Parts: sequence; C-alpha cells; structure tokens
Amino acid sequence: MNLENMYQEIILDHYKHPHGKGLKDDFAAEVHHVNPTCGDEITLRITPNEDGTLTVSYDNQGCSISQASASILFDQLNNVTLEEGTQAVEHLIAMLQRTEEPNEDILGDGVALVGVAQYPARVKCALLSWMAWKDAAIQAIGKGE
Amino acid sequence: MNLENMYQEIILDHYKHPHGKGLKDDFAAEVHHVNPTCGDEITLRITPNEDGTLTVSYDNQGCSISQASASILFDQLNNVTLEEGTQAVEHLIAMLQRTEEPNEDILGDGVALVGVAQYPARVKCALLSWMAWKDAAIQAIGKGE
Amino acid sequence: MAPLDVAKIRADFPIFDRTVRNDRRLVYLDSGATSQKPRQVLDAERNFYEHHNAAVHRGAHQLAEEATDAFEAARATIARFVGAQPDDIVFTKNATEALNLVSYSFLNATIKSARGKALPEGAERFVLAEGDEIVVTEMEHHANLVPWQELCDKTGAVLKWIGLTDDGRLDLSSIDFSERTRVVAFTHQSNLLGTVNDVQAVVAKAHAVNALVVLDACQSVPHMPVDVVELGVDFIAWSGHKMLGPLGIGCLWGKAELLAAMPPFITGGSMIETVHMESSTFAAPPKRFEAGVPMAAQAVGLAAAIDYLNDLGMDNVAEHEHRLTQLALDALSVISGVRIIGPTVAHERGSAVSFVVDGLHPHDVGQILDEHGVAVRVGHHCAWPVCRRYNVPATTRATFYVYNDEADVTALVDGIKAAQRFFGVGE
Amino acid sequence: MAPLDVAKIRADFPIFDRTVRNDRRLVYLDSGATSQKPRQVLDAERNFYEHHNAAVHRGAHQLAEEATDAFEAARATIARFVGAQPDDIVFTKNATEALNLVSYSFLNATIKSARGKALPEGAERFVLAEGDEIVVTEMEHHANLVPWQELCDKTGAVLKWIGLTDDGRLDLSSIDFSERTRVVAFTHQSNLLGTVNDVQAVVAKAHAVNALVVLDACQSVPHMPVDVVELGVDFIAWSGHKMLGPLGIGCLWGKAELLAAMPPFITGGSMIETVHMESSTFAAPPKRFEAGVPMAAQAVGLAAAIDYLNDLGMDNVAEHEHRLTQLALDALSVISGVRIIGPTVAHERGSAVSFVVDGLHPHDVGQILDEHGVAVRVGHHCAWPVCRRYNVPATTRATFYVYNDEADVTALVDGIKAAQRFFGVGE
Ligand SMILES: Cc1ncc(COP(=O)(O)O)c(C=O)c1O
Ligand SMILES: Cc1ncc(COP(=O)(O)O)c(C=O)c1O
Repeated sequence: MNLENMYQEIILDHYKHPHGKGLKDDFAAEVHHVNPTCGDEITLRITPNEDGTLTVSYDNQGCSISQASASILFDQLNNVTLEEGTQAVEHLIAMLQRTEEPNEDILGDGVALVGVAQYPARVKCALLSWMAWKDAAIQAIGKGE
Repeated sequence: MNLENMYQEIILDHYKHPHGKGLKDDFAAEVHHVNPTCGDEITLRITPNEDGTLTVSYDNQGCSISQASASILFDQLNNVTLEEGTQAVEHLIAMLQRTEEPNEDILGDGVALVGVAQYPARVKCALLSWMAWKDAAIQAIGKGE
Repeated sequence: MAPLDVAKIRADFPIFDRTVRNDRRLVYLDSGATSQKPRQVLDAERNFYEHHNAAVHRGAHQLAEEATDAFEAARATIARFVGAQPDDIVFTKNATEALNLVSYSFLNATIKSARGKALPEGAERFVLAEGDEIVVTEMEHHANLVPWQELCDKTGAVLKWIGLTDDGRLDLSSIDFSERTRVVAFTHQSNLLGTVNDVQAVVAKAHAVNALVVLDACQSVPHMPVDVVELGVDFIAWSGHKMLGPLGIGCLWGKAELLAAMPPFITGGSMIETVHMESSTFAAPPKRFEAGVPMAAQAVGLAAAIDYLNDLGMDNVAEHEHRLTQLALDALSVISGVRIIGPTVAHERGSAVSFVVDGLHPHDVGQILDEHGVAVRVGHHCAWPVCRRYNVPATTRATFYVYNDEADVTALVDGIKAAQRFFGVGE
Repeated sequence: MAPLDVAKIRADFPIFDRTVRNDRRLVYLDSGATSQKPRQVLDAERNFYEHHNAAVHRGAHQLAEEATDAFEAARATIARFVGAQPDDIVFTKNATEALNLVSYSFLNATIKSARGKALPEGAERFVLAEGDEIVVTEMEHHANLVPWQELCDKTGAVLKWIGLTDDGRLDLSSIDFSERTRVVAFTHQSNLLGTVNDVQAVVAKAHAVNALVVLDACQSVPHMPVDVVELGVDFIAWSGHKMLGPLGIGCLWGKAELLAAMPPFITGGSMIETVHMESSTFAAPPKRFEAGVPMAAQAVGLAAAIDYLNDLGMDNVAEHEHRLTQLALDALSVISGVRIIGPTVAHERGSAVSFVVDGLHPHDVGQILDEHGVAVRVGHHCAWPVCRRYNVPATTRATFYVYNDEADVTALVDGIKAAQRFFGVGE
C-alpha cells in the first residue's frame, strides 16, 4: 500500500503518544487555527524567553496526520528562535510541495511526513500546527517589541 | 425565400402606409409597452364609447412587423368591444403559436401575420400592439366602472 | 415499482470505466456532494454547443432562436419535474445562489423601503423590521444558514432555530413561531444526518403565522418525487449537479405572486424592461432574476438528466436508495466501534449515512477507504453545527445513488474494517 | 506577427459543419454576444466529467483531489493570461455577477458599518456615505450600469457619468472627479460602439482622487492582450463564454488587498472559516467569494480556451480583428444609406461594428441577413443609453473573431444590399 508511505510507524507513534500536548497558562500570544474543510482545530500558545527562543504549548483535535505533525512540531520548535522556526516551517512546506528534499537536520521526525505530499488533501492537515506556530510566533515577537 | 411568407406584400403595405397612426388627445387609459430586447415601443390610448365599444389611438416605433401589426390592429380593433377585441388578441396569439388556423373573419389582414410564426424571435414584434391594446382596454373599462 | 438495473445504469456513466488508486474499482459513495454524469447529459450539453450555441433571448438569427428554444424547453422540463410552471423557475449557478437570491430579496426590499424607493407591488412581504424573526434548524447546510445570519446582521432581524432530538430528528416540540416569524427556512433532507423532515407539518405552523417557507431541496429533488404544490412551501432551491446534471446550474422555484413581488438581486442585461442613465425598470420573473448571458448549455444538460431520471422513475430511485440505506444501516450497526450519526432506521430517511469510528478520525477512515477505491466524504459536510450538536469533530459520510448497489455497501463495510485493522482499533 | 490561418481554425469549431436557413454557410458575426467553442474546449470539459468529476475542495478521495487540482490549475492558467496571481481571481457565473460582486461589496460594507457589525480590515474603502459619487460612462453595458444605479438607490450615493463625443468616444473633457468620487466604473471596449477607451488616462484621474476603478473587460480580454498590472485598475470583470470558453463562468480579478477588505457577497458552504448557529467567520479570497459547489468543469474548459488563444497569440488575434474591422468599416461606408454608429476609423477601436440603414429597422435588416446565413445581433445590445445618445432606436451589429475572414465581411455587405433591395430602399 502506498498509504504506508504516509502512515509510517513513526507518524502513528506520534499520533498515539503525542509530545507536549496541553496548554501552558503563561503565554504572550495565542492563536486558534482550523481547517475549515474537516474541522481540525489547534490552539497554540507562545512565550518568548530571555535568550530569544520561544516556548510553545498547544492543544488540538484532528486526524492522525495533524496530531502527529503537532507532536513533531513540539519536538522541533519548542525553544527555538523565530528565525530557526520559520526556516523549518518553510522547509516543511517546500518538502510537501516536493520542491525540496527532506532534511532531517531541520525537521527531525518531520521528514516522515514526506509521504503526505502524495495526498494533496492531507497537506493542510500536516501544515495546520506549523502555520499556527508561525502566526503565533510573529505575534509574540511583535508584542515584545 | 421563406422570408416572403413573413414579409407578405400586405404586411409591407401596412408598414409603409400605417393606418390610424397618431395619438388622440382624449382618452381614458394610456399604456406604453416596449420590447426590451430590441427597443420597439408603442404608446396606445383607449376611449370607451356609450355603446360599449372602445376607440383606439396609438403612436409607435419599431420594425416592419410591429408597425404593420399595429396598423392592422387599428383596422380590426378600433371601435369594438372588450370581448370582441380580447377574442381577436387570443386568436392572434394562438395563430402565432400554431395552435389555431388563421381566421380572416376575426383578424382581417392580420391573417397575413401567420408567416411570423416561423420566426419565434419576431412573434413578440407582432404581439406588441395587441398586448398593449388588451392592457389598455382592461384599464379603460376598469376606470369606467 | 421496478428495481433499477444498476449494471445497465453504470454502463451509461463513463467515469466507471476508470479505476482509482491501486487499480481498484471505483466505489463512488459521494453523490451527496456531487453526482456523476451519464453520457446522455454530456451528449446533450455538447450537442447544444456543436449545433445551437448562441446567446439566448438576444438575437434574431437562427442559432439564437434555436438556443432560446432549447433553453426554454429545458426550463419547462425542469418545471414539470417538480410540478411547477416554467415561469416560476429561476436558473442560478447553484443552490447556494438560489437561497441567497431569496435572502437578498428581503435585504433589498428592506433597504429600498427604508429609503422610500420604488418596489414591486406586494414587496411588503419582504420588508423586515428590527426584531422580526427568521427561523432555521440546527441541521441546515451552511448554504441555508449563513445567508440568513447575514440577513439578520444587516437588518436587525433575529435568527432562531429549531433544535434536534438525540436520534437525529427535528425537535418539533421546540417550535415557537410567532407573528414576528417572517421566514422559516429548512432542509427537506439533511445532507449529514439523512433525516427527511415532515415538510407539511412545519409549513402548517409557519403559514399559521403568515411566515414564508423556504425549503432547501438539494438532497430531496435528486432522490425522491417532489411536487411543490403538494409540499405547500413558498420557495424551493436545489442544484443540478447532485442529480446527474452539469455543474454550474441551480434552480429556484417560487410562488408566482412572491417572485413578482421581489426586487431584483443580481442586475444587468436581460433582466430589464427599460434603461435610462437615471434609472431603470425591470422585467417580470423569471427574467428579472437572470441577469447576463445564462448557462443555457447547462440547462439543456440538466433537462437531459431529468429525462434520464424520469426514465428510471423517481419512485424507483427512492425505493432503490431506501433499500441500500437499509442494508448499510444494518451492516454498519454490527461493526463494533462504529456509531451512526443520524437516524439509525431507514424510515423517513434518505441515503446519506454518516458515522464515526471509535479511536479513528474521519479523515483517516476516509483515507483508508480511498485506498480501497471507496470514495466517501469526511469532515463537517458544510453542516458544522450538526457536528457540534452530536459532539463529534467530523464524520465520515457515504451517500448512495442510482449507480450504487449491494457490492458498494459491502466495499464500504470491508473498508471500515480494514481501517480499524490498519490503526489497530475495534475488535 | 503571424496572420491567423482561418481555415484551420474553423476546422476546430464543430458548429461550422452545419448550415443555417436555406442550407446557407454559417457566417457567424455575433461573437460579441457569445463566441463559438472549439473542440479542444468541449473535449477538456468532457474529459473532466468523464475522468475527474467530484466536488472540489470537499473530499479526501482521489477524484476530489484530481478535481481540485484541475480546478486550481485552471485558475492559475486564467490568472497568468491577464498577468494576475491565482488567488486574486474569483470565479462567478458570468461577468454580470462579477460586477455585482463588487457593487454588493459596497452595499454590504455600508450596511454592516452602519449597524456596527464586524467587517474585514480595510473595509472602510467600501463604506459609502450619502452624497458620495459613483461615476460610470454613457457607453456602459447594462451590466456595468444597473448595479451601480441600484447601489446608489440603496445607499444615497449619487450616480454621475462621463458623456460621449459625436464620433463615439468618451468625452474626457466632461470628467470632473472629486474627493466624493468613490468608484469609477467603465468599459474597456464598448460592445455597441467598438470604442476602445484609454484606460490609463481615466485611471490616473480616478486614482488622483482615491477612487476605486472597476473595468468591464468583457470585450477586451477575448480580443487583445490584457495585463492587469499595466492597466493599473483595481478590478476587472469578464466572461468565459465570449472567449471560446463555456457558458456559465465569469471572472473577477481584484487587487489582493481590496479583495481581502471586502465582506462576502453570496454566502454558504466553502466560503467559511468557522460556523456556529450564532455567527460565522469567513475564508480568505478567492474562496470567500465562491460559495457552494463551483463550476469546476467550466473553469477547466475556460483554461483550454485560453490555451487555444495563447497558441494563436493574442497579438495576432488583435491584429486579425483589426484588419477585418478596417475592411468592414471601409466596405460599409461606401454603401449609400448605411451609417456607422461609433468610430468610423479602426484606430483605438475593436471589432464591434454597429450601423443603421436608412429606411430600414434593424430587426428587418437582421432578418434578411439571417436569411443569407449571416448571424448578427439587432437591438440595443444591452446598452440602451448609447442608442438614445445617438438618436437611434436600435442598431444592427456585426462582431468579428478568430474564425471570421474577408469572405464574412463580403457576406455582410451583400446581405445589407439585399435587405435594401428587398425593402426597396437605398440606391
Ligand atoms: C461590455 C459588456 N459588459 C458586460 C457584459 C455582460 O456579460 P455576461 O452577460 O456574460 O455577464 C457583456 C456581454 O453581454 C458586454 O459586452
Ligand atoms: C442540503 C444542502 N443544501 C445546500 C447545498 C449547496 O448546494 P450547492 O453547493 O450546489 O450550492 C448542498 C450541497 O452542497 C446540500 O447538500
């Protein structure tokens, strides 16, 4: 099955045992993103730290891809800078549009999301939390200034 | 040419030498009808007489069919009753929809309009003045009551 | 009643000649979103373009005459299908535009009236006052909800709604229409729950307070005999593309005296009577509501779809779907971990069967089904409030139509079990 | 520049295989109303239905993916054709709806603002005050006149217009835009006079007072290279059916920041972000303006039409029409009793050639032409005020496109002379 490219073991693991799920009370910016076609939702919060990194927390509901992707996001983007995180978001988009090869240094387990590129309708699921992160991060930095 | 069925000599005669064209000042009801696709227009006035008949006058602009038809209308419907006139209007409609055979007793020269039935886009031209007459006649009678 | 010959029907639909994913047979269970099209419809549309194409109602040449005749003959066919008069059928691009046409009639009449502008005779029926009430239901498609929310936002009218029972029916006991109730807008069949509503019961209560009734018939006209006179409603709206017809055409039917009383919505060419730079006057319905060059080829295609359905017989179509729905409900109810959202019995119910699978998100269920060649829809199906009402984020939905059969129900069941196995849930 | 190979082009259009009336060759001079469709367009549409048909943006199954891809690829092709970004193209049913979409943005923003309701950021640009001015021209098609009349009627804005010179041009000296001028809406090419307007000159004056510019490009996009950036306007609207594409699809292009600032027009499914019974929020453009299942097959057909035109080269198309227009103007001007309504020279002029014949009504001229196989349009061409301006009740209009040639001009001339003979007028 082609499907196994999308639903790799590593993705299903993240889905079943999500990392970092749960909202922190303390935050500088909060966003709520939805995928209007299927109703997937995420609430994501960002707190900037002294050293310029951003702490992330989230809560979500949705399909395996959107939940696994959020869990991977937590692994990769918790406590990174806006620049580092933005670079990762852009690489994920490029990978899902097949314009860049998966780079494990940037995405960690996220490279396993490459199978999603075969299913255009699922790309939005994989991107939901990452777009939310970018939105919230920019707001949080903006407020800090 | 098929066309000659529509543009019979008798129609072209009415077109070039219309009967009764020109508005009478004295009237009980006036209507203004237009054919919105081509801009043909008619103003038509009705005055009821003591004996129950209706005197008609009109002014118009339009194609040969609509002008000839108004001229024929003047011949046929000037000084007839609402019932007689309505019967004639209905027969004309039926003839143009090919559901009744032309009846010269009712339509006079109007039977020559039968060729118009072949050209659905022109049926409205032939009916314009007759529909105006019916509208005005009903209004005039209504006011008299 | 004559059972449908599904094999013969499928042979008319070119799309079933293709396979999907890993060379699987196409099991199309998404007709609730849009139906497939038989050769007869595609041929009719193409024939129009190849032989009679011209702008309708606009020319005196032969092609224009032929195009106009074909367009108006299509209108007559469509009208007859729902027991209506041709002049009471307005063509729109889809059902959504048809419903908006009605809601905008209220907006435009209300605004023009407030400014003392000319309105058609009888337009008071469409003039709203602050505090007037518009009633919908909790099972509406967004197309029959958002336009009314917008209308309320713009006029100060108040939106109310009829709630739902736990088993997926309208809670008629929650109805409290009053003299302030001006519009009751509801669906004939829910596209998510499958529920078929008792139209006449609602109409009786609505008309008792003089409210206008707008029926969303998107999921009924394609699937069962519908007669506007029998239903007793004031407007019905539906789409061509869900009933074997082309994309890009919808229909509004309205009572003649109401259409005549409505100010125009979209304005421009062909809907006018006279135009001066200073002001214009408007044609009678249906033209008043059909500004611009219309979708004549699509109307011709839709008429061909109706001929096709008439040949099958709408009673037979309804019976066929009823049987498949019964089968599907029975089969799904014995899969452990599967829960139907909507009535679990086929009585007063259409063929939209929504369900959730414990431990699996609908998107994932849909994906595995797709891998097996089974095309279903997942998500909130443009009826998000229904999902909220039943506490599910989304559902998986199968819908059946004339080209589906028992084997398709089996494929659905097998696919769901495969999804459970793949994700290690269920038994 | 490469001259068009008309014989080769005609072979692509199935309709030219038929004859009209008494077995005459079809001389189709009514492309200004709607164009004929090449096989390539009909094939593309049919291919969509036979292989990829599904509701776009709604399903996770393979057909839905393919349909969505085809629809969005079509949007990209269409955007590229006018130098735009895909997300700034909105699909409508025709140009008329596209123009109404803009006029209703003003209405809806104005009403919502007055009631203190939520509006997109930047929506002030669309909020009108009593006495604000909307400027059109005296040569507008009803589609770019009546919606603005209606908007004024509903908001208290005032309609003004730019007059015309005796030779059929915009009287630019009559322009007096002010800070009250909020919208300037005008046509790129008059569908009756053929006049091509100097868009940049009008834009410069309009933008100087901060007015938004809406361009009716129905008669330009099909006939000449059009680039929205170069034109500098804020919106353009046009139809697919006049440019070899299917009926039932039109396009609106708008500057991204303006589309983003506009409240929705037609509301329902697919244009929302979230929906609760109490209220809803809306998606970003273009989806915000595409409620309901869209005309995907027609979008695919329109993209095929654009591929076809691109293969011919829009410069070549314009040059071809220019040559035929020149020929027609020359030939008509030497028939005694024939008067051109509109510019009599081909400079800054498209291929719509309107004329009157002394002593004959246009309906009768059109009828005789039809008998000779020549399809023209007669009437006011949905531009009634232009007829009034030039004191004619109506005109006969010939329009030329890629499948017309010199022989068609000759047929027109011969037909006019035959009409004069038949009615005994002229020399
Ligand atoms: C200049 C112009 N504007 C607007 C329109 C309206 O286009 P449609 O009827 O396709 O909406 C037309 C054609 O009818 C036109 O020629
Ligand atoms: C019940 C119901 N109402 C309205 C609609 C909207 O129809 P359309 O998208 O064709 O406008 C649909 C289908 O999408 C539907 O199922």
